[in-house]
This record gives sequence, structure tokens and C-alpha cells, in this order.
Amino acid sequence: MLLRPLERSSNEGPELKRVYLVPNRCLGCEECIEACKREHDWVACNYIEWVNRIYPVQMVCNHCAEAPCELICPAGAIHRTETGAVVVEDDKCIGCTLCNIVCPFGIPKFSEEDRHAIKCDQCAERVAAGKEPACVEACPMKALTFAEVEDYEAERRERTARRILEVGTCLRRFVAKKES
Amino acid sequence: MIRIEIDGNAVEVAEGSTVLEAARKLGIDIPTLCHHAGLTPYGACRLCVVEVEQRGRKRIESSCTRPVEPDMVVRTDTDDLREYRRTTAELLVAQCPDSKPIRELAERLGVQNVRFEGRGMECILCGLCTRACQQKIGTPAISFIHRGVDRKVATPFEIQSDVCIGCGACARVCPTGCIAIEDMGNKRVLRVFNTELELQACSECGAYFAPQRMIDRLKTETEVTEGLLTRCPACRRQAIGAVLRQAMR
Amino acid sequence: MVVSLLKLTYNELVEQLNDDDRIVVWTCNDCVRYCGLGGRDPLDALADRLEADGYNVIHRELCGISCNRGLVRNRQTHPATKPIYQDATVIIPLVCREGLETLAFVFKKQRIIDTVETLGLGVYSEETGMRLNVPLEETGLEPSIDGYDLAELAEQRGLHTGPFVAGQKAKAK
Amino acid sequence: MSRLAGVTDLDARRKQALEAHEAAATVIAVCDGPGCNAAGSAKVAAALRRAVADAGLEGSVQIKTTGCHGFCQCAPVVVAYGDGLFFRGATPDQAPAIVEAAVNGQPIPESVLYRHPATNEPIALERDIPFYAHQERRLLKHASHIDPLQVADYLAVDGYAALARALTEMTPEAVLEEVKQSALRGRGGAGFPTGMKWELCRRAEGDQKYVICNADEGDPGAFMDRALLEGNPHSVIEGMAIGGYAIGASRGIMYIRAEYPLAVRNAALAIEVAREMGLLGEDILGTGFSFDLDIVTGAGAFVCGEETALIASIEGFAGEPRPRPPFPAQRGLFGKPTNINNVETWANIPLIIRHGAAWFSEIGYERSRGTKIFSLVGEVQNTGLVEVPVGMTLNEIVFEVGGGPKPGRTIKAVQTGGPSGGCIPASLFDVRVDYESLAQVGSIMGSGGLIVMDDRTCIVDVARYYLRFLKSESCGKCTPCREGVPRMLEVLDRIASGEGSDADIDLLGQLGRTVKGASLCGLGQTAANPVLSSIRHFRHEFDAHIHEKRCPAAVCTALITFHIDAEKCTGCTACARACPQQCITGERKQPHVIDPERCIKCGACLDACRFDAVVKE
Repeated sequence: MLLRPLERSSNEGPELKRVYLVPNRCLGCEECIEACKREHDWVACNYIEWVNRIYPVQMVCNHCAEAPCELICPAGAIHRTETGAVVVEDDKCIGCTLCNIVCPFGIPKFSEEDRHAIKCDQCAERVAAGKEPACVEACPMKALTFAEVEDYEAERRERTARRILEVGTCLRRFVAKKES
Repeated sequence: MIRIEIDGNAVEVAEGSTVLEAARKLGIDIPTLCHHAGLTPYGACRLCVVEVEQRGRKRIESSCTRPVEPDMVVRTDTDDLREYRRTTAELLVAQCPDSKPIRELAERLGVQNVRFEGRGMECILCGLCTRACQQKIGTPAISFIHRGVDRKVATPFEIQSDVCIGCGACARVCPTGCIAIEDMGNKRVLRVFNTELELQACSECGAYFAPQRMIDRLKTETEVTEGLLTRCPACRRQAIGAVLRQAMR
Repeated sequence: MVVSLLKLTYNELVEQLNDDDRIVVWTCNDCVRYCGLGGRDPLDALADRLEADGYNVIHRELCGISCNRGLVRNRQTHPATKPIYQDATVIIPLVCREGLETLAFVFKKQRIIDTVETLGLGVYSEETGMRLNVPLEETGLEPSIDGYDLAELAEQRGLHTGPFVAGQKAKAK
Repeated sequence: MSRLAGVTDLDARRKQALEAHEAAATVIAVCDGPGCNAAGSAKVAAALRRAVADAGLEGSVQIKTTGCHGFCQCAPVVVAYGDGLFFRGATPDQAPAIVEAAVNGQPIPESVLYRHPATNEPIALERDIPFYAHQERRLLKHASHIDPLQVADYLAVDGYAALARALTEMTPEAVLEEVKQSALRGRGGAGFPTGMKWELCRRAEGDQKYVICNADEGDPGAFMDRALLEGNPHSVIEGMAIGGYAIGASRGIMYIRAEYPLAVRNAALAIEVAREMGLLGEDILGTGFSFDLDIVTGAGAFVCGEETALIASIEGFAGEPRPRPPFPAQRGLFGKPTNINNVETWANIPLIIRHGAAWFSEIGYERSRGTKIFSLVGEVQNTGLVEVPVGMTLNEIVFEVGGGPKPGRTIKAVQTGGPSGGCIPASLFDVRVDYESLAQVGSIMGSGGLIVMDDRTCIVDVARYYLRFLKSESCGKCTPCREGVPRMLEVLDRIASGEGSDADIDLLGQLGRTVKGASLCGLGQTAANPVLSSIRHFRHEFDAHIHEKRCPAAVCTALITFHIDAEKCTGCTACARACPQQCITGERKQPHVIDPERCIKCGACLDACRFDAVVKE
């Protein structure tokens, strides 16, 4: 009864936008969390994790394809919207917390006050209005981007290429010196 | 789509929806206790009763269970209905005199004084917990026992349940909040159901984070890597964060 | 990183508050966090203590970079927080001097309690914690590679290391 | 028993049965219904067999045990055919005399002779007894001819002829049309037209359909369905098979409450026999129609008589009603279209098919046609099972069939429809007993319980009795019924103990309206009827309890006192010896006195006194 068959084909449909992080730009100022709170009735659904207690990494729902939370939710309260976001329907949630335990990233929370699970809905209203999600807009360091995979990868390729170029220049100079 | 009339307003709703859903779409407030959008309708609290007129015949029905049909005329606020709701609410307060949500609801429905001696219960027998447990979680750990005034929610034989996974859905759907779940050390205690469950310790930080039975069940029902399930969500975030930091410079 | 110390103790802070004040406790989440003055834990500890002592804390604000005028002004105008700042009478900032001035610039109507003294720039590391390396001129200290210990500085100058209230929850009056 | 290949086989078997019957010169039928059985009918039957053997009449006299004849007042009842000599209250000692009377025709020994209660005239023949004479017995016509365990007896009275006719001569539509034409209405209480119900189920889409026989008769004082199932189970089986044919259902279920072990046994044996004979199962009578029956025993919850609760119970869930719609005809047992009728309705079907809709509907009143069986009980001369045309007036039923009140009493009211019905006062006894007329006076037809109350019955006490019953039978699912009924009982208890006020009557009205209006199922929706109708018709009795602190019928213990009339008391000490509280004192041969402080009002002294000296007020 609990597990419904894996029937959804995730790779079809329109290109979907996601929130991506450039970790070394993140200061850990938690502006994203505050922005999320303000957007979602003072309950944030994203986290800043401190790796080795120094490096901040912003953690937000990945809206996985074949999302475990969506598959495990016995009440059918978690579903995928047209924009590809995996969201909780508050009034259908029965509060079993299975989504919280099953998420490989440990993202969904449970609000004891409102009695339903809380997770990122990718600011559905804002996105529908043509804006970026609150966390992306609020990030003062522009460490977060809201983009389709292709666009984000293109930017990332460029970043890496630039680094290789820099390293390459260094190396060439170093090698040239040695040879001479 | 089916077009029906509620309190003089026409509304179109999808086939298979209930009168309650149609009324809420119109912004008409119908009080409910045993209704939950995620669970099958039950029609037990009878607070959501409405008058349904069809082919000239009027009937009183619970709006949460009544599917819409074409040419239905619904009235949600007649004198009779108000009396039914008020009396039912008064009976509920008499049943659970100490329950704050029930008192508030009764006040809203116009109950001024309760003319009956309290029964001192905390549970209003709305069946949300049993439905969540049986239909959704799929482990019939709790159900109604006895009948009439003796009816109550309990595990079989009112002893430690051997199927409860300790998810706590029962407590969270309860409108009166009478099911308490406490985590004490390595035990999760559901005192009203005489049930104690062992909690799983996180393999990283050692914190107790979820009942072992729940984890065992998730292991059989999901494809999530097993190592992850034995970590608490906070440690999972840490682990993934470290990976991200490494991978995504 | 900017190195700051507190000018006031908790008792001196509450002397400046009235019973009918509607208080916002504000913190920056950057340098002051490393100095042990600000960030989420000191914010909650202070706000809890104030509430326990009967003060009307209407909001707790964590503004990641409080010396950024845009971000601060954003709080003032955001639909979710706008009514709060229209209502508030006092802001208790847990920020550096720079942040304090930004707050004072943005929030004209509120009383902003002067809580910190900024001493200069420093470096944070896991082993040594925060140390002051490049003091401001008015401190009269020489720049130093090893840096100055904050506790010692606080003692010398009559200042206080943070936080106002240590992390534990305050007891009721 | 060999399988019947076709209708000719069936006719041959029927002929055989008739011949066997004609061979026996005299048949003595001993009623073995629950009432007579409790009165020792099994011993009487054994004694009769011995007497027959002793007299050497084994060839010509046959002893038969049958289902309930209906006249429970005279239990155990023995009837001798051909003339129909009637023996009341037979005992084993009387067996030789009964056999002798049966063989020779007359005379009936005085001790088992029936006498007219009013005129004291001896009546020898069953058909002359007013109790039977005023009835229109159709379903019960052969009650005293059929041994439920002998299918031959049923075949001899044209049993299974209707099934054969339906299967071979009629299309399912024609059967349906016949039932619709007959205007038969559900005998379980609500009176929904049976034909229409069948048609809804027939029209519903589904690969599998079910017909269910509701034999969960739970009304206090009602035993019509029990008598039918115990006495003539084949008629119900035949009706269900015809219904299955008309509806398109191949499976049937009899839901019988476990408190009726004899009904369960007889029905199970009858099903087994019918199956062996090929009247149930695959390819019935070679017509290609298949229909099979199972028995499910209920655990005796009154609410399981409600259709949806009954279905839940069969499915293995707790017997709790479900909201309708969807109606069982749309989604019933296991989600399939299901038709539920009660025992009496099913038993009527073979008669309709055999004799035609016109025959069935020639009697009755307005929209209610045919006959209805009532169990007439309470404070009336003739108690038992009576079958009368629907629409007979209560007067006729109570005074002509029932023989009127017991000596020295007056009849006050009749409760119809059991705990779901209402009290009808004697002033309204010219009301016709049909679905619409009863509803007009605030009661319902119900499944057929008629409880007669006389001047020694307290209406408040009766209402309390029904509420106590409903309180313990409410499943507890919905709030108004679970909480409202016990609260109404609390208020009535208050009134019965003399602490009531006028506000309590208003409170009862308010609670009653809510329980009636807002409850989920039929149990709750009718639970307030006894109280509301009592208040409506007997307000003066409630007022007497509230204002005068007096119970007019001297029933409510808090409001009555016992004292001893000194002039009548002879000082025999019988009362003092009977008193469990030992609160009656007095010298031998001197008038005794009851200590009112310690008296618990049990009435033991009243029963013990032979001089009418104990007075209850």
C-alpha cells in the first residue's frame, strides 16, 4: 500500500529550472534562509550546512526525478507540479514524517505547529509571476542561480575553462622557465 | 464538470468531488472535525451536514461524503442545520470537556452553556487516526474497539502494538491533540496506545532520530541507499554538503 | 574580518529599555558571528532572555550582511517585515560599527541602541579563534601578525566579549 | 438426493411427494417454533411418536415437526390434519389422548381444548379460532404443513414451481416487470418498492452482482423473519434464486444473526439440499442459469440490519454503516452492485411469480399491497405471529386477531416498528397499518413488531427501555447517535426519578431532532422516534412524572410506594418472608407494615400476597 510503482518517466517534458549553488561563493550569511522564511510564513525550508565547521554549503531540495519523498508519501500529499517542483499539499499531509526519513539529502522538515511537512516548493507563486525564487533573489553573493541545467552547465564549463586557462598559463610560464 | 447550486451561488466542480469541496471553492465555511483532505471521507462527526435538494426531495447529508450530482441544490445554513450543528457540538463538548479546540469550535457554533455532565474523554472518535494508520500507513496498528459510548481507539487488546511503526501520523491528524508522542532516550512512547518503540541511533552522530521499525520498513520499500537511512537527516545534509563542496568548486 | 566588542553588559542594556518598547533584536551573520557577538544563537539567547524578563520582543532579525544598505533597506520594505518595522520602537543591534551606522541610516524612526565598539580588522581560524591584527588608529595599537587576544583587549578597554547572554535559555524572572 | 435435470424431473418429484402425503391418513403436526420449543414441543413430539407406535398406527398416522404456526400463546401447539383439530398447551402425558382424538375425529380432551377467551366456548378446529380466522395467511399458509428439513413437504405445496416458471417461461425482464406490477414493497421497514430496487441493481454496471437476504432481525419483540427462515427456508431460497435471475446476480448471501441457531441450521441444510437437487449451483434445471447461496452469520449487532453496515460486516469489517450514496445497488458488497431484501420480501417473490402480480396486489391499501406478517406481543390475549393484509386497522389487529386486552385491563398504546418506530395511542387505533398512514401518526411500519401496552405500562419507562437498547446497539460512529442517545436516556432517567422539569422536555425535543436529522444511518435517524412520538401522544404522562411526581402506571420505582392495607392484611407473613430487604414487620395474625425507608420497590410482597393487601401507588 505504501509504495506506488515507479511509473513516471522523468526525462520528458519541458526543460525545468532549478536552484544551483556555486559553493565557493557562499559566505554563509543565511540571507537565503531568512528570505525563505519571509516568503513561507516564517518557516524556512532550506539549510546552510557548515562543512568542517568552516565552509558553508547552501542545501535546498533537489526536486529529484523519481523523488523518494513523492514515492513514499502514503497520503499522496507530495506531487510534482507542472514546473517540475516536488511540493507538499499541506492539507493532505497526515504527518507521518516518512518523507523526512527517506530523503537522501535530509531536506523535508515537519512543522509541529501547522502539522504538515515542509519542503521547498521552489517559490511557485514567485516563479509563476516570472520572478526568481526568494532565496536566489536574496543571495547577496549571487552564489545561487535559478536556471535550466544546460544554462547552468554552460556557465560552469566556462568557469572551469577559465581556471584551466589560468593554471595553463602558469604552467607554461613555469615550464618555459625550466626549459630555458 | 458538474454544476451545482450552493446557498444560491452556482459553482462548477469536477465530477467526483464532494459538496464540501464545492462549498469551500465558493468560500463557504462548513465546520468539520473528521474531515481530512488526504484521507477518505468518513462522515462521522456530522458537523458538516447540509441540506441537499434533488428532484424536489430534501435530505440532510454530510457534505464531506456527498458526491456532487447534476442539478443539486444545497443549503448550508438553515435554522435546522444550525440547530443540528449546535447540539452536536454541545454533545462533543460534553464528551470532551477539557479539549480546547472542541470548546472553541462549539463557541463558534453558538453553544453558550453545556447542559450535560462531562464524560471526561479526550478523544472525539473522529477516526482520523485510525484511517491514517489503516488506509495510508497500511499498518493497522490502531482501530476502534467496543461500540456505542464505550467506543474508543486502541491497539488490538490494548497492549503493545507489534506493527506500529511509530510514524506519529495518528497524533498529527488528531484534531484535539489527545495522542501524545514522546521520545525518551532510545524509546518513542505512545502512551495512549501502550506502545513503546525502539529508536534508531544515527550511525554518525549517535542521536536517536527515527523508530527502528520505520527504518526497516523504508529499507524494504525504497531504493534509497541503505547507508543513508541509518544516518539522521542532519548528518545526511552534512555528508552531501561535503560532497558538494568537493565536487562543485 | 571586522573585530568588534560589546560596550554594554546585559544589565546595562536593559536599563536603556522601557517596558512598553516594541523591540526588534537584530543581528548580522558575518564578522560578529566570529567575534562571538552575533549570529543566530546569540540572537535567540538575547531575545529569549528579554522575553523572559518581560520585554516585548516583536521580532528577531538575522540580516546576513548588515553593512549592506540594500539588504537592510530590503527588510524595511519587504511585505512580510514592513509592518513589523513600522511598529517597532527599538532595535537592539548585534552588529559591528559599520552595521550600526547602516541601521541608523535606514531606520530613522527607531531608537537604535549603541551596543558595540569596533576595534579593527582581524583573522579567524579554528585554532586561535578571532584575533585583532590591524587595529584602528584611534585604538593606539600597533598592527601585529600574531594579533591581540579579544578577551585581553576587552579587559584593558572596559569592553565586554560577547555574547550578551550565553547560549543557555534564560530563566524566568 | 439426485440432481434434477429439468422441469419434468421437478414435476415428477412433486407428484411423488404428493402421493406420499396422501398415503398417510392422519398427519399430526407439532409446532417446533422457538416459542413452542421452549414450552417442550420436542418432548410432546417424541411422546406422540411413542403413542402412535403403542397404538400400532405407524402406517396411518404421521407425526411431523414443523416451523412456527404463529399462535405462540397456546404453546406447544399441535394440529391434526385432515380436519385441522387444534390442541393447545399439549404435554407429553396427553399424547395418547391427542392421537386418539386425531384418529377418531373427536372429542378433544378438556386440558388441551381451546376455548374462546371472551365467551369461553370450546373451539375444536384451527380455522374456527378467531386468531386464525381474521388473518389472511399467504406466506404462513403452509406453516403447519411443512417440515423445514423435508424438501418434499415444500414441493408438495408447489414449492420451486415459481423458480421453474421464471427460468423456463419468463425472461429476467418479465420477472422484474411482474415484481414491479405487484407493487411489493420492502418488508424490512422502509418500504422501498422492491421492483424499483431490483431494477436499479440490474441497470448498474458490474461483472459480478450480489443478492443478499437480510436476516439480521434485531427489533425487540420481533420474530417474523426467524419464523420464516426456521419454518420454510426453501421459500426464501427460491425467492433469492428468482431475484438473482431477474437482477443478473449469480451469487447470493444470507446474512443471519448467530442468535438464531435454528434458522442458521435449517437454512444451511435447505441450501445443501437445494444444491444437491440442482436448484442451486450451476445450470439450474438445465436452463443454463447459475446461482449459488452462502450463509454468513452476524454477531448480533442491531446496526448490522442496516444495509451498509451489513455489507461491511460481510466484508469482514466492523459492522458500521457507511454514508450513502453510493447506494448498495451501485457499489455494494466488495464494491459490486448489490441488492438487499429482507427475509419476508424474498419469501413473497415465489408467491408473486406463481400466482401473478394481480393476485398479490388484490389485497392491501392504496400504495401498500399484499400481506404483512406481524409479531403481536405484549399485553394482549393472543400473542403470536399474525399475517394480515397491509392496511388493516390497528383496531382489527389488536382486538379481533389479538383478542383485545387481558381481563380487567385497557389497552393504551401499540408500539410499531420496534425501537425505530413510535407509540400509537389507543385513540388513533383506527389508523391503517400501512407505510404512509403510520408515518402520518409519527411511527413506521418497521419490520413488523407490534408491542401492545396496557394501563400498567408506563410510557416513560418504555421510552427508556428503547433508548437503553439503542444506546447499547449504537455502533458509535457518528456523534449525534453515540452521544445524543445516551444523553436523551439521561434526561428520561431524570424524569423517571421525579427530578425532571419542563426544560427537560424541550431538551429531549432538541436532542431528538438532532439525532433524527443529523445521524448517519437509519438506526440513528429513527432512534429518537420512540421518545418523540411518546411525547407527542402521551405528554400528560410525562407531565404527571414532572409536575405531580407520580407514575400513572405505577412502574417508575422512584415515584411509587408500597404499603399494606391494614384492613385486608391477615397477618399471614407471606410478604415478610418474601421481602429481600426484610423491611416488612408485624406480628403474626396482625396487619404488617412496610418500612418505606428500606423498601427497594421490587414488588416481591405484591406477588406474595394472596389477599390483595399490598398496594402499589
